[in-house]
Amino acid sequence: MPEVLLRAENLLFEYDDLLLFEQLNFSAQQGEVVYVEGPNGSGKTTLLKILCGLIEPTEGQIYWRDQRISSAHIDYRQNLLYQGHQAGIKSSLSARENLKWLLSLKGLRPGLDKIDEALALSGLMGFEDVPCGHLSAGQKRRVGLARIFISNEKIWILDEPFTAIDKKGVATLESTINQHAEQGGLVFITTHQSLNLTVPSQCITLD
Amino acid sequence: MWTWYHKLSSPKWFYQLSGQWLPWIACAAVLFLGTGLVMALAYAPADYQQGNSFRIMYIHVPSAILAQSCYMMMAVAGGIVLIWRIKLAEMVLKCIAPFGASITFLALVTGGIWGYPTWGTWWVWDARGTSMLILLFLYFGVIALQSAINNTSGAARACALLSLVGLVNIPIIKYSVEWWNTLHQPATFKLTEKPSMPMEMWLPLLIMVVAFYLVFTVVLIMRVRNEILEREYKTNWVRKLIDPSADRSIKSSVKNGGE
Amino acid sequence: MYFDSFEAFLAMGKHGVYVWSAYGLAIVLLSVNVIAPLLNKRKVVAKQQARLRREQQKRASN
Amino acid sequence: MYWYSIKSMISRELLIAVRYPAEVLNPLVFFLMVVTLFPLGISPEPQFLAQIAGPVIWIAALLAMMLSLDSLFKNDFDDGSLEQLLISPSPIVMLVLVKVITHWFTTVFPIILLAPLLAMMMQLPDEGYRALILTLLLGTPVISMIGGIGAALTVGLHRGGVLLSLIVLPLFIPILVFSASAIEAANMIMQYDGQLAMLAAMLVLALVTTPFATAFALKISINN
Repeated sequence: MPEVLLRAENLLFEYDDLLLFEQLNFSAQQGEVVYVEGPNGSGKTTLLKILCGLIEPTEGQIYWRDQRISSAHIDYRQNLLYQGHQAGIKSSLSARENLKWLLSLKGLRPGLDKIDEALALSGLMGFEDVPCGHLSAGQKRRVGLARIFISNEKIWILDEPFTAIDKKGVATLESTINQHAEQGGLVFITTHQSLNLTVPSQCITLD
Repeated sequence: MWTWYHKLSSPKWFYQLSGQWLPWIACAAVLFLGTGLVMALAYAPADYQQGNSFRIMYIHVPSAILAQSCYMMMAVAGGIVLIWRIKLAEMVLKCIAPFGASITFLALVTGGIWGYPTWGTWWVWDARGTSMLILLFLYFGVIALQSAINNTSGAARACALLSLVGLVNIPIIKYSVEWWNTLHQPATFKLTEKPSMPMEMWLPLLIMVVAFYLVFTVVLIMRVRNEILEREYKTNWVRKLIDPSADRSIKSSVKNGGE
Repeated sequence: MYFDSFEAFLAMGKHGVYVWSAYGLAIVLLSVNVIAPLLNKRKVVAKQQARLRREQQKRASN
Repeated sequence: MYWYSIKSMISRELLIAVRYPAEVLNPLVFFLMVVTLFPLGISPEPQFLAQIAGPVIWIAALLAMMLSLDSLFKNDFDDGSLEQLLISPSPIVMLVLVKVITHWFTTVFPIILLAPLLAMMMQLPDEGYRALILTLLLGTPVISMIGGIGAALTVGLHRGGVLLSLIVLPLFIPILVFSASAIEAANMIMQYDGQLAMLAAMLVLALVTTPFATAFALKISINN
């Protein structure tokens, strides 16, 4: 029986008078991919940020392994990889330096060869030392992908990870997501692409 | 205890109770203000040194006191917003700031008007005046921050934090300004109260202070009530309240699954 | 009553201008603070009523 | 483990400052220019300049700091690093404090280094130098830390710059008062330990309280 990693209870979110969603309940378990779907402005990004604990829901609770994420936040954050529209890439730093910093936020300290390996996997071989400001938009996104490839977190929350990524990159990320789920991870994702998944998936639809 | 506390923080309960109390408080405010004005202007004796310009004190001192306690109340409301997330406190916080700023302005201007006939200058950099000016700046900061953030409860939380930071700083600012003042100015311009004020002099002052607090309460309640109507639109009781004629049609449409 | 005559009351010694302008300003500021929410209440109620009507129409047309 | 994230934060901030020297140099040039305006605008008379030298340098440093404070969290907010920072399992309060301190070190410390030169141009009496440097060293970190709260509160707003000055400038008054009077006392060859003690007390108070307020303010801002 796979373990339930993340559970949401009666989530409600209001921005001023605007009700984005209410009565949202779901539980997501190991080895699953959860699609968050809905039209623009339906609150997909907001929901993902709520799941991260960045935004607090107006009402409702989120549980990480049966503990509220607010009370178990250190353990939860240790197991959480979030990638928003902006992946946190500084343009004055090189890909290597950016990755090193992003990983250090989790206390991770992988060797340089591991970082370079992830960068090569995301197609940035030869660009390791170039300041990210000199990279194209797609290449910049790929630095974010490299962060995903190097991850050891249980839960991935990916907001439109395929934006500005070419076919080959999509395929690589797709197989990484499959692999992550097979190894007992959990992925939340918003995307307009249809993915070829080999693992069970569920769908949260916002309207 | 807890039910009382929850009731108190509910906008509906506040709206109903304040609706009952408002006329009485307003009456008391008018009564006190009227009596205070008559006593201050007509019955209090003139000061033997300053003459009749002394009567400005009956405006200046109450507004200066109220200006400071308004900031305190704002910061207390801010604390409640940040700790308990009570919507009513968010509204109170938002509604106090403009009144506080205007009363601080009043204290500053009446201070100037009082100063001119007494010392021959509209403005001196004395400790009290300067502190009051800085207090006005602090109010401006809160109001500017409030108006710059679109999200209502986000704005309230940001202002709550700012007013708490301001509250911590006010004693330090006051102390530093007083200290600065003793360095730069001989004590000639000091605005000290006479130690022995006769009863005819301090009674009107007391009445005026109470009157100012009452006016503040009336204004605050009215503003918060408007704010409730604005923000609690989604609740049924507000809908009924603003449109009693439509009462039945809402109910029936809800019953018929109109939503 | 401190003053002998109404003229003396208006003159306030030599300080009439100052005293009356200070009190005048106080009254004006306080009344503005009282009147503003009164006017605002009408505006808010009108706005919310319009909103309610809009929603009702929408519901009726559905 | 968390020690490593803090260390990494420091080296990252320093690296960014090195890569973007404009962020460091612009406030410095601004500082120089503002001080220059005073002799030109008021009077180049040495006696007079000597009297206002301390406060003028202090106010110019304050304004130069306001310029750079605006960008304290703004870049991180724009490129998403702030979100990553706020969901880090490392103590966020510490990370924020580290960020403010490195920002002070990269943008304000050069200003303090330049101050003696400007003091010389402003004819500050020899006795005043020590007081000027000491008050700057004790006072400017407090300004950075209080300003950090303001920068955090205004980080997502479009008109952030002016608003930031509006909400935090009044809070800097005590620091300015004590610093200016310490320099004045030094010029007159009087004791100024009291003023320094006040500044030090404010520094300690700011050090223990403001990081929490700043981290909290960042959470509020990211919710908007």
